Amino acid sequence: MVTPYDRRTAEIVEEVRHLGRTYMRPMGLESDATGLPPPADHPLYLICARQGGLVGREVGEDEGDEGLDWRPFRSLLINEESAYWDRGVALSLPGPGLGGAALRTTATAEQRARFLSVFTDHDRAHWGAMAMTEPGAGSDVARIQTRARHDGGEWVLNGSKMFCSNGARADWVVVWATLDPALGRDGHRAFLVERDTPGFELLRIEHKMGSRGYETASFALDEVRVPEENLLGGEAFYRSREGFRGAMATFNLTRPIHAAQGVGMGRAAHDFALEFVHTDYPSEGRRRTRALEQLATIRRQLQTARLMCLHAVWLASRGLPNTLEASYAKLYAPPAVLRSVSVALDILGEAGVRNDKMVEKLFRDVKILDIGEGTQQVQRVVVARQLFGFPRDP
Amino acid sequence: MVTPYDRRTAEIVEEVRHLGRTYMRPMGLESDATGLPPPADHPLYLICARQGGLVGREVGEDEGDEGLDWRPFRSLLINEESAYWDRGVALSLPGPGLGGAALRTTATAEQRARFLSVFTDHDRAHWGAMAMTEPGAGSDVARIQTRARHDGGEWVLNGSKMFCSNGARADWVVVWATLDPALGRDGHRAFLVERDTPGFELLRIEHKMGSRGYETASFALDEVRVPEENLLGGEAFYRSREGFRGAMATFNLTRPIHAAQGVGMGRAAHDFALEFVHTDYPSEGRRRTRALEQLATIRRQLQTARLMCLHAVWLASRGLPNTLEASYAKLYAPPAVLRSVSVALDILGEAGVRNDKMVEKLFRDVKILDIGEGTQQVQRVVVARQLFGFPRDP
Amino acid sequence: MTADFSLPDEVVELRSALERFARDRLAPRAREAEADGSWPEAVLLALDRFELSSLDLPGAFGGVGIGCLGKVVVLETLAVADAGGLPAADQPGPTAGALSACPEGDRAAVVAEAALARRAASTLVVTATDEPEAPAVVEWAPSWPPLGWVWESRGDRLRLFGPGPGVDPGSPALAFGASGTATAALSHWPVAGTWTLPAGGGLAVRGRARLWAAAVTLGIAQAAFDATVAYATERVVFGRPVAHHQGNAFELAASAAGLHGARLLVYDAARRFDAWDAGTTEHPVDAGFWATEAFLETTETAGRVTDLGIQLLGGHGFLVDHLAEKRFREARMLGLFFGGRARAEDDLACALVEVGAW
Amino acid sequence: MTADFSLPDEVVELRSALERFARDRLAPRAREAEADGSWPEAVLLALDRFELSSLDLPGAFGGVGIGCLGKVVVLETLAVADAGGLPAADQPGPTAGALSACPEGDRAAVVAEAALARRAASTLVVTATDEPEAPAVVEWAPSWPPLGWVWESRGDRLRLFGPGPGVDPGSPALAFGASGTATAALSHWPVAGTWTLPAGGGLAVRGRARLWAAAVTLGIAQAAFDATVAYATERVVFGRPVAHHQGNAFELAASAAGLHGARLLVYDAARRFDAWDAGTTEHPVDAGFWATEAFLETTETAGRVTDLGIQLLGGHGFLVDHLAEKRFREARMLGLFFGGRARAEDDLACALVEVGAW
Repeated sequence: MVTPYDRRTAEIVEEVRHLGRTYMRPMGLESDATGLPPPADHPLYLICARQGGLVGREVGEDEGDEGLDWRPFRSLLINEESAYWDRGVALSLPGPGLGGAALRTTATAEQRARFLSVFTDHDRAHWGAMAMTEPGAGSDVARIQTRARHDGGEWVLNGSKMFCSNGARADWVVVWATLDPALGRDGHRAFLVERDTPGFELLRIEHKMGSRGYETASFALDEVRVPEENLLGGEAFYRSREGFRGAMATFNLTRPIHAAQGVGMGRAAHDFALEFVHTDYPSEGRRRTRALEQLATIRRQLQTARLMCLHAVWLASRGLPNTLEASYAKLYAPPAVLRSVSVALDILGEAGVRNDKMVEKLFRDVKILDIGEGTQQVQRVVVARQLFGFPRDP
Repeated sequence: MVTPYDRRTAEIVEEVRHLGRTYMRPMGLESDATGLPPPADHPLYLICARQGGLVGREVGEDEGDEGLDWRPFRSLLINEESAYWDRGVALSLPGPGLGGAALRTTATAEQRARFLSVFTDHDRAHWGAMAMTEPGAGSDVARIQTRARHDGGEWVLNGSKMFCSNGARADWVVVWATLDPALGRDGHRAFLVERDTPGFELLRIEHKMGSRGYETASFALDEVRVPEENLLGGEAFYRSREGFRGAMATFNLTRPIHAAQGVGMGRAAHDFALEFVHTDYPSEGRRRTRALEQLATIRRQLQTARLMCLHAVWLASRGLPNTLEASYAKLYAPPAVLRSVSVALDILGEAGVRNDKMVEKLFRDVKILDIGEGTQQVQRVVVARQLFGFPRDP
Repeated sequence: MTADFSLPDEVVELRSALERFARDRLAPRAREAEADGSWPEAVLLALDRFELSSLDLPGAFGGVGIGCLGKVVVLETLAVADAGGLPAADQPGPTAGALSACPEGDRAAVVAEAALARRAASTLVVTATDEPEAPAVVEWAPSWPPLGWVWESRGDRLRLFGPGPGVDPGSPALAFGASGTATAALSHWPVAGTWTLPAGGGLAVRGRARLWAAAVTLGIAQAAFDATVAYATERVVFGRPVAHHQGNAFELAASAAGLHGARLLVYDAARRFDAWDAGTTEHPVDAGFWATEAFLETTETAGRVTDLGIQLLGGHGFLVDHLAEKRFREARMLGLFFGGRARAEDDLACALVEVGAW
Repeated sequence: MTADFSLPDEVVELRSALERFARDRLAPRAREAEADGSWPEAVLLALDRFELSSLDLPGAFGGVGIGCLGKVVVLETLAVADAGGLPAADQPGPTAGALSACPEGDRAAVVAEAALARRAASTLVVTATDEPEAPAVVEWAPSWPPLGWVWESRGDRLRLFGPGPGVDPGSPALAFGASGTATAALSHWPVAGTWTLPAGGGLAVRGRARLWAAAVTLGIAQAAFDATVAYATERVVFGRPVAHHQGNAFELAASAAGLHGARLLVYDAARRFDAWDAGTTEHPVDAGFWATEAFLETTETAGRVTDLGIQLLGGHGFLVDHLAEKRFREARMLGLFFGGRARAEDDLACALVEVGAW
């Protein structure tokens, strides 16, 4: 087989595999049973806090690292491998999370330094979070209703947010609000809201079909006052379309990562099903042949998805545009992975209904991938716009 | 097995089977090789002329026949069975064809009597035809551009028509034209144009991928003058929405029939593939098991399509609305049949490429079913309108 | 195959009554029942009054003989509201075919009685003819009533295990929480009888069980479709209702057609069983074959419909606030029952040549 | 699997040159060539100058050694314009893998020469290990150059029939009219040699042939997609371009993604063969396995894309006035080559356990 990665990348994946087997898989099972994410002082979280991430700083999270070419690949592969063990737990790992992505693309250097400083604490795990989606919106992010008004040198936020990952345990949450819904995207602003800010109220942790290893929080914002300097990027940023486009461009990296998490989950289902064939199937016969053919189809679809992810990241690593390819990956992977996991259940047959057989859990975990970071429907629109000028909503 | 039909219906199907095996299959193969439809004086056509149709008048083509309940079923089953032997040849059989359907729903009793009288000639085959589609339109029938203007007690037609089945050998063609494109459907009128009317010029017989057993003609209409009384139904008919709706309602019978032709073709592919398994496959082994499983899937999809057709006709036979069910059948059947024929090719493997193995021809014949009488896309729109108020083109 | 698609009046009446019952009594408590691990006693008593369990049993077993078609319609109607407790509550349910196939002389009163009186559950395990002997384990069974009898179907051999020494608590299952969950090691169960059925009789036994699963799946998928349409015509994104974006409308339309087709196939198979029971046909392979086809078609279609049910709800579809995720799980789980899709496909491949003309 | 998706400069240059050639010289005569039963001699001479046939052959056979990836890109590029004559013109083409696998001592000069000089065509027939001996018939072969050699691959056994006593005129085939059509009864052919390849060597031979078919299919599907988009953005129905109805746009977008994925899989398999040829990997199963996967993925995707290519043209798509119907036939026919999809799936099932890690 062609050696796909440099030695250090392979080591990193191996390290994730170790942590995944030791911690993440059991944590995920526990969360699935209790419906609660692991406690904030879980040993794995402390390991992450101590070494600055699941596999340490050398992955290249900080800018200026050497080995630039491998950083996006490493990020992709870490995501794939940790989702193999438990995607929910992987999403729950300490760090700035999606809020960090917003800081990187939107905030000033000063803001970044200030808000990320909390993650230098090596004794306790910390989280950041992002709140974009609202009960009434979803894919249609242009329609957010949470209002921001300027009042006495402060910003005042009112509204509600849903689907905020790790929101309840986060030190701060990046909240998107609008100056005026009539302005559309031009009216959008991102604010950093610190925990315990008065009026910023946790409504509840959602009960989900799967992916229970991380908190999905809902918030109400009732006259939440944040200082002027918590408007990310400052007002000038939003006047430049350039800046906003940069913010949107993060999707071109997060979409393949999201898709790669699916590949990891699909691989896990494949491996369980193959193991089941080895242990529980007769050593020959029609049922075995059929199962092996089905596994070959699973492999094909997962491999296709994986190449799409790697290719999108490869383009980005060369500074080439990858909007189309990122959407291809996000369009193709989640449904292909769901099909694969579903077929893995068929291979288990009646044993597949039992949650001690793991594929059952993967089936419940995986469906959300086709929704987060833009549904396949949204991706199709993106592709159609890029390829043949499909009009903005006609 | 549940006896599905009355005795006479079973006899009729048996008669079609005999004619299909004796005449239609060989005629279809000949046409496929030469690219030309069978000659207008083919013995089978003379049989049809003599007995007033493939299986005689008692099928219930004339109104007032006894056994009302079975007539639509018989029509459906005759279509399925004759398409089993060759759909192209079945479409080429003498008679008023789609033009007859237009006469039934649109014309006055006097017009019907006058224009159908030609089919009482038992010595020679005659055809009627309908011309709706235009080079620039297709599914979008509202956009027809052929103009009709009233001039000195006559109608004058100008424009062009495509995809007119049996058009070149027809005694007359029902031509749809518009008084003014700006009027949309309200401007549409149907005219009966007799062959050899000056200015009514055959442009060509199209060369098609398959279904070559019948002519697909293109016409130009250049100052074609037709007498006043050839406006089907008279002007009063078009002023009543009721009348026009009646005309549209024919689709609720022709759509299931179209779908049933697909079922017949799919059955033929299934039977060839099964026969091939019997004659050419080893008597056991993985390949045989796989082929039998594939055949079971083909059966399932064809049977589902068939039940949809029968159900739509059953509703109509009771006078119940069936727009939705007719569209279900037309939406589901053609793609399912194409998949089935394609899988039948897989079962033949390399032998499938050869046209002496028949499935090759069926594969080329069948694709048109998803286009005629409204594509699956058009059917989806019909269903969406009926079920949840999908708006007329937004 | 029939050209008469009407339902008998008695079935239409029963359906109407059950629709009301299901809407008012079953649907509102679906989540509660899932958490409780059972349907409330009052619901079970009401279902007894509807004679749920005996609808499709021959008179010899105390059945009321409304037949397979009626039973299928009833299961579908209940599943629209809540399918969660059906595997437990409907006894002998899926094994009615095994009970009927069991030769008369061997019909131990205890079997019939236990199966009918809701004192013991029964289930059916399926093995293919080229597999080794019966599986050692019942992977999943409802936990109420306690599992008393296990039928095993393999080719045309029918075997009955029981009365069982009890079950083990099962691990939580993908769905049907309201039926509880249990597992059983068959090695400790006595064999009550072994019979060789007439050719095709085995497929009929399996087909009848699969038809049970298909009918329940159909109701779940219909409920998912209706809820999706209701949500998607109400909720506006990008300036119009979700359902009025053509890309979504096309998927919904295809789902509607697929559901319609699956229903026709399920009803058709049920009519074949009824014709067979009535003695008007004598080809058992036929009913079992088409019931197995109906199982495959329905579970496949339901997978697509319930998936779309989550997809068009977006993130909300992933939350237990809606029933979309419950239906998605249930539809998937039913496709794993009675040997799953693999053994269904295997049965079809083996029987294909024997099935009658089109 | 590689994390470097770039194409070597020489491949990019070759592709550019071939794009011009294919557009100007091949595409305009596609229908003419189909009717004639061959590509014009001038086209064949030009392809010789491009060294089409020897691109992926080792030097020992007079190959220029640009490798499998380069060959795949070249086939794809030509097929965009017209694939019709490729099965005939590209000799030894799909059997390059068999030629390379044939042990050195046994490489009869005549085989190599005949295969390379366009004086005789060769083809590959595939049988599964649980089937009886070699098929008696080559169901289809191009009729020019005359079929001289037939390789048979079965598990890890490789056998060569030839030189052949001539072929029979074949019945017209589903597609590839420009390659002519012929059939041959193998029973009259001498066996030139039989070899047992190292474990996995047989799958590599078959995979290389399937990769040839996948590359051609890819070009056809890409051409179909491009033509569909061009037509569907131009033509207006119901008030807007066909492609701007969201239902159609969604299908086109999914097709684009599917094509992209298929291409990545094809190129990846080609890179595996090149790495194997270069001696940087020593696991032959791997390249053959993924080439077979690429064949299945590509033919499946192309079926969908070329079908849509007709569908969005409506009735026009069914006429020979457009190339849509030709591409639809070609894509389908390629999936029947080299044992078809069934034997490809069989190979994968047999090899699955031996393939390396993800």
